[in-house]
Amino acid sequence: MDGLRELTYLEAVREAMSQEMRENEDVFILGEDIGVYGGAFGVTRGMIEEFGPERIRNTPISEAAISGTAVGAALTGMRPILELQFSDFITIAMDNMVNQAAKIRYMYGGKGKVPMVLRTPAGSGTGAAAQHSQSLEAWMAHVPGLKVVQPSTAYDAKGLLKAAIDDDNPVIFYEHKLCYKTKSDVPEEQYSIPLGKANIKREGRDVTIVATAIMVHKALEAAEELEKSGISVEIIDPRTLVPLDTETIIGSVKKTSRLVVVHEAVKRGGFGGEIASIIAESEAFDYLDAPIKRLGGKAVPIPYNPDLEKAAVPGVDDIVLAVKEVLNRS
Amino acid sequence: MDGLRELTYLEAVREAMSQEMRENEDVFILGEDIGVYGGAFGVTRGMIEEFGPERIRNTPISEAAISGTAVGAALTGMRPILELQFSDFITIAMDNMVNQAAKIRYMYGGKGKVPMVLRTPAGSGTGAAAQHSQSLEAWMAHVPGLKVVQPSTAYDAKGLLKAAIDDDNPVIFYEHKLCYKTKSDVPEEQYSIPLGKANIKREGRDVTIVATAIMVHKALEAAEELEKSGISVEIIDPRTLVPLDTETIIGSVKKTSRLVVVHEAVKRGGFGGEIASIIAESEAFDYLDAPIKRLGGKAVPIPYNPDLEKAAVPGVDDIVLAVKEVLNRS
Amino acid sequence: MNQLLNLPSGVEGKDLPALLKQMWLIRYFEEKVDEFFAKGMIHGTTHLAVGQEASAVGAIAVLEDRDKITSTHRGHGHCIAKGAEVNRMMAELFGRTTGYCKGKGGSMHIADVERGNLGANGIVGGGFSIAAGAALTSQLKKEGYVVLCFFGDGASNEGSFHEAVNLASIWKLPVVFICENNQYGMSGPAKEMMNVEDVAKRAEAYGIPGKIVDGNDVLDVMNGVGEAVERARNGEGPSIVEAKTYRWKGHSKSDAKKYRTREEEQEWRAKDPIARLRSILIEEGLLTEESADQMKNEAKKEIEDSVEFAKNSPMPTRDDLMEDIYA
Amino acid sequence: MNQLLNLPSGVEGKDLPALLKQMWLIRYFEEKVDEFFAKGMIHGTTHLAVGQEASAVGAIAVLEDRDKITSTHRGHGHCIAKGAEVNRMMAELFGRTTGYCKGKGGSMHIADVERGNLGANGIVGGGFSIAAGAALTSQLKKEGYVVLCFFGDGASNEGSFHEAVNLASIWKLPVVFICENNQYGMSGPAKEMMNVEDVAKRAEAYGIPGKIVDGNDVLDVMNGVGEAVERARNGEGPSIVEAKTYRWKGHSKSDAKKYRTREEEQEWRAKDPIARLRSILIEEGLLTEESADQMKNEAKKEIEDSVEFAKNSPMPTRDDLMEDIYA
Ligand SMILES: Cc1ncc(C[n+]2csc(CCOP(=O)(O)OP(=O)(O)O)c2C)c(N)n1
Ligand SMILES: Cc1ncc(C[n+]2csc(CCOP(=O)(O)OP(=O)(O)O)c2C)c(N)n1
Ligand SMILES: [Mg+2]
Ligand SMILES: [Mg+2]
Repeated sequence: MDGLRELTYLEAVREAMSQEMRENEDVFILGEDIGVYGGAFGVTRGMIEEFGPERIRNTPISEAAISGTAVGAALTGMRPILELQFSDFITIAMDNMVNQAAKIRYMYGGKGKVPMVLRTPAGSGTGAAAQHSQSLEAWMAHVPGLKVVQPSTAYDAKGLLKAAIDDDNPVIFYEHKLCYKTKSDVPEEQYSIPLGKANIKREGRDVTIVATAIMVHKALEAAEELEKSGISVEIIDPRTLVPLDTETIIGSVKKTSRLVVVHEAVKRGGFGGEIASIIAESEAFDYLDAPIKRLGGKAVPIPYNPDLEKAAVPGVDDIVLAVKEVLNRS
Repeated sequence: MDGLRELTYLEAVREAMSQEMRENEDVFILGEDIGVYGGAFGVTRGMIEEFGPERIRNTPISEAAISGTAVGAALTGMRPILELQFSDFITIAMDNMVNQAAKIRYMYGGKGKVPMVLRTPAGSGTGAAAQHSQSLEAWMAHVPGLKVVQPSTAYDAKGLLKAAIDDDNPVIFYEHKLCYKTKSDVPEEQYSIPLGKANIKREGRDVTIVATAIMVHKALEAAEELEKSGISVEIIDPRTLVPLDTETIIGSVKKTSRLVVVHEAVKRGGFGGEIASIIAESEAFDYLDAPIKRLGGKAVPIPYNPDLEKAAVPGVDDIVLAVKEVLNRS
Repeated sequence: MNQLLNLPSGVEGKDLPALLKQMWLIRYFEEKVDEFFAKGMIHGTTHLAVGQEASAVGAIAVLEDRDKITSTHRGHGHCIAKGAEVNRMMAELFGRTTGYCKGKGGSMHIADVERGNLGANGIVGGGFSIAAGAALTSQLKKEGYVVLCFFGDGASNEGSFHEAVNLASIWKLPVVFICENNQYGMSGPAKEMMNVEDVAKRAEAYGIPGKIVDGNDVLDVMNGVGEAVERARNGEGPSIVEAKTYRWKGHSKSDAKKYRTREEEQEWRAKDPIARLRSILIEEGLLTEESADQMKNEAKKEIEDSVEFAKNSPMPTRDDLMEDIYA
Repeated sequence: MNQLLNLPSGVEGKDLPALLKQMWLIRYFEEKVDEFFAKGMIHGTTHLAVGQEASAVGAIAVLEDRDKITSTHRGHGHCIAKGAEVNRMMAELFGRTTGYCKGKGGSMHIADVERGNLGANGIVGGGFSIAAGAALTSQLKKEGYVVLCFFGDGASNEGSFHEAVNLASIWKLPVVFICENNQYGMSGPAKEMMNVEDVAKRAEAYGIPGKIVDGNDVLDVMNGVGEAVERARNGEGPSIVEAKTYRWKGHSKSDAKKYRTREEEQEWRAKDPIARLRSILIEEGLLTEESADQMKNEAKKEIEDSVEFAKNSPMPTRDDLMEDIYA
């Protein structure tokens, strides 16, 4: 592809929105402080200058209303993008996403559609403590009618966001705060990465790691480290939890015979359980040479102290250790 | 125990509350229409007559306020029981349960406590359709700081509710609507079933079924059926998802070498994934003679039509089939 | 024609007898549903609007076809008033494929998107911001339509009310929030659940007009809602209109109605909105006793036919279960 | 003593110089935190109340010790005014075990439950119903305390405001909702985010008093909040008191403040609440220039000492991670 430049993940998200908005009058953004302030993380910075306050709509601090407004606008022909300042605040937008957006089409017997994207920064690592650091994507993945996207790189973010905006269904699009500054080569032109297509971030033979969001980066680091001990790690980033590309994951496990699943979200009840169980139920079960290993956040609210905060979620060391553990079993 | 009578599950819940309220002035109930109306399912019927409107507090239709009020009251010395009319409405009480109740003690460094119980009817089977039939316990089980209880019988309901009220932490107490009319022998006096202690509802040799709420009853039916073919099923009811009695489950799987997990909640992202993964990660893995089988609701909003509604969640037949499947593998 | 001079403004050019017919349709529809529920022929739950026909019919009467509504759990009346086919409504309650939702939604989720009924809602207060969003589309796309958002007195205590009305106000969205204040939530009396007499009063918190109309007088409802709709259409923003009314039946099935008195019920039954409009129309010479009775019988017949239609319609099959989730 | 005649009612018997001291403590605390954030010595995020000292101090000055407060993300001022030790506050920001939350909460979650500060809150609007619940305890247990619930202009657009104030009103809970209207949310101007001039106006929607005070005048705040607290204590129910004020700093770190003008900032800086109280106290003969300066220096010193305390305090260890989750 031509026009390849390095962009940050944050810039890639912004570019995906801007390009789409230039193409399609129906797309607009609403959210708190997304105007001159540029949003809590600066993602929409500069956009109000280009698109004006009608399409970059600053809202009151009313997560219930803005999510419901997005639903209503989507149901009547717009394609809203809703920016929720922190993914933790989904608690307030929950009814509109779960009981309305996700179900409307089905409840109406296939009439009406709700093409909207809820974009929101998730995850810990910024010292923002328990109410601003959660990874709650498992909640949304549990809800029929929603799609759930979790890009880990700038390239993926741009392509997945376009696909999400183009999708005729409600999509929850999680942006990990610690990914915002990561960079990758990103084409200038618009492109779309289909929802439901995993990406092999690194090929390997000995063990499969399924990792999401920031954990993809940590897994890549761990793989470098493990390579030094001659361990060859394959890393799969599902990119979307719903739909989930089980085929790619199963294929990889059949090849490597070992699986480590890692996400930042609390392990208990996290989506890692779904992935591990799919493998345990699948044809790949017979190929397993070791128990599946899940890594996830500890069952604790995210603490403020930076050292505790780090300890609450899986680190590179934990991944290295987990891989070694599943290998010792062979 | 003396004073054993048959009570319905609904009566058992009511009795647990009434007895506790007679003992402890700090316990009170708040919720919509819990007064003369007796609550959406009649659970509190007659209670306002005994305890008066100060302790059986009818609230406005304000799930956010009533959950937060319960948090504030609990934090200052009361032991509120909150009745949420349908568990689907947790979407509106979500912020108070997840970002406040669950985290306060930790965020405050171990100061303050939030002894409250949120009781709420869950599940499908009443024709109430997509917004009134969900089983969303997996969400709450994912949240550190909460405890999650799911009784399946009248006996368990009474004892677990006492334990929940006596607990110094926020507890989500799910009552399955279809369990309300089920009956069991229940002692007259107060008793407590510790949170975190699973119950073996039926002993067996060939396969372990871990089932929750109404699925316990369906699993028992399936077991009767399977017995006719000489298959001996062990049924474990975890009774509480958090804390989870992994020991009992692991022990059973080590004995039977086969596991079927069944819940009504949507399979994708449901708590069955957690249970299956715990086994797949545990010492029981080496004892498994077949892949773990999970049964759960289909990834669809609950439909209104009664036949479709039944088809959306596991039935006795599905359980029978699943057991046979895991046995064929041996 | 000069009898019309006795009618309030806001009803000019409207086919008033047709409104009476709608009210009869609603009344008979609800009575039928009530009967079927009692007999166990329909399952699930339902919320009947008997006694509240005037607020639904009057409010929607002033709309243009392109205008939209959001409805509530007590939505059959709104749906009929917005022009839905009773056949397909009844079929929905019977869980048939010919129903508005192919049997997947039931009473609380009937929607008729093509005719601008964005749907009933099982979540109390669930419609407020959906209505605001639909109004936003109208504003952004300059489509000129207005959205009418029905809600109950009880719903006005949900946070969703506050957030959506505020948002609609600052953005001057073309939406009218119409409260059907039937005095109770499920059992909670409005006068105990809020500390102000009128839901309309709450408009002041958002700097928008709040108006009270007699919810049992279809003409008064038309007049009040008409003004608010015009205002909305002119870009002047939202209003709250509160229609004082009463539900004759229990909240849903199995309601012992312990929270209110027989006397109160009788008082309100005496204010039957149908009898009221009927006598006005006869007085104004727009109907005769005979034509009024004939209309009533027609409505009854239509509902009976709808039952036949529903009963003769096919049930969905299990193959339909996983259809219609994603677009 | 007759100078006191120039003071408004509601301040009798209060140690006014002590309030000036508190304001200085807040000012210096915030300035220090600002400096450390800029230098990267404290991580996470913080919201400073510089310029808003009078609303925190004035409102809490009229409370009794047994009374409680709920605070906000911008809570350091409330915390200090409720009598917290600045040492333990600063230690919290440094993430130390001696901090109010043992380093687990940070700026947005400082609580001092023993002194009746039920905690800051990272959720905008998160305190409304918690305050109502604490007031319910007071009512049910007849404890006689009142709860003061701080909130911002922006928070008044959350549904949680509506639901909790309504509930407090119908139950006549002993709670006072005090709005620190500093004109902006994060960047959203109050005048664009709601269609009424005053948050206090919203009280009418709940049938309770709403009052406006000069948020930069500690005495006016005391007067207004004092009346509301008395009312609450007498069982007459909640009020809303709105203190008009301004935050001098950005919303949190890295705020370019593009949403407002330098001129506006200057105007408000000229209304410095500390300078204002200082000159009144001197005028009234309650302080001299010297004693005032000495007080200021003492405050400064206390804050500097708190930094030492914090820096010398131990960090939690990873063993502490899983403690304090369940009671
Ligand atoms: C969020 C939510 N809370 C509670 C309910 C249960 N419920 C259904 S209708 C109703 C009463 C609604 O009262 P109102 O808004 O006055 O409407 P009405 O029933 O009187 O028409 C309640 C409490 C619900 N469906 N949704
Ligand atoms: C529910 C929620 N929404 C959004 C935010 C992000 N946020 C933090 S402070 C703030 C502005 C709050 O404004 P206001 O209530 O006026 O208080 P102020 O900051 O002006 O003191 C916002 C939007 C949040 N913390 N919680
Ligand atoms: Mg009502
Ligand atoms: Mg503000």
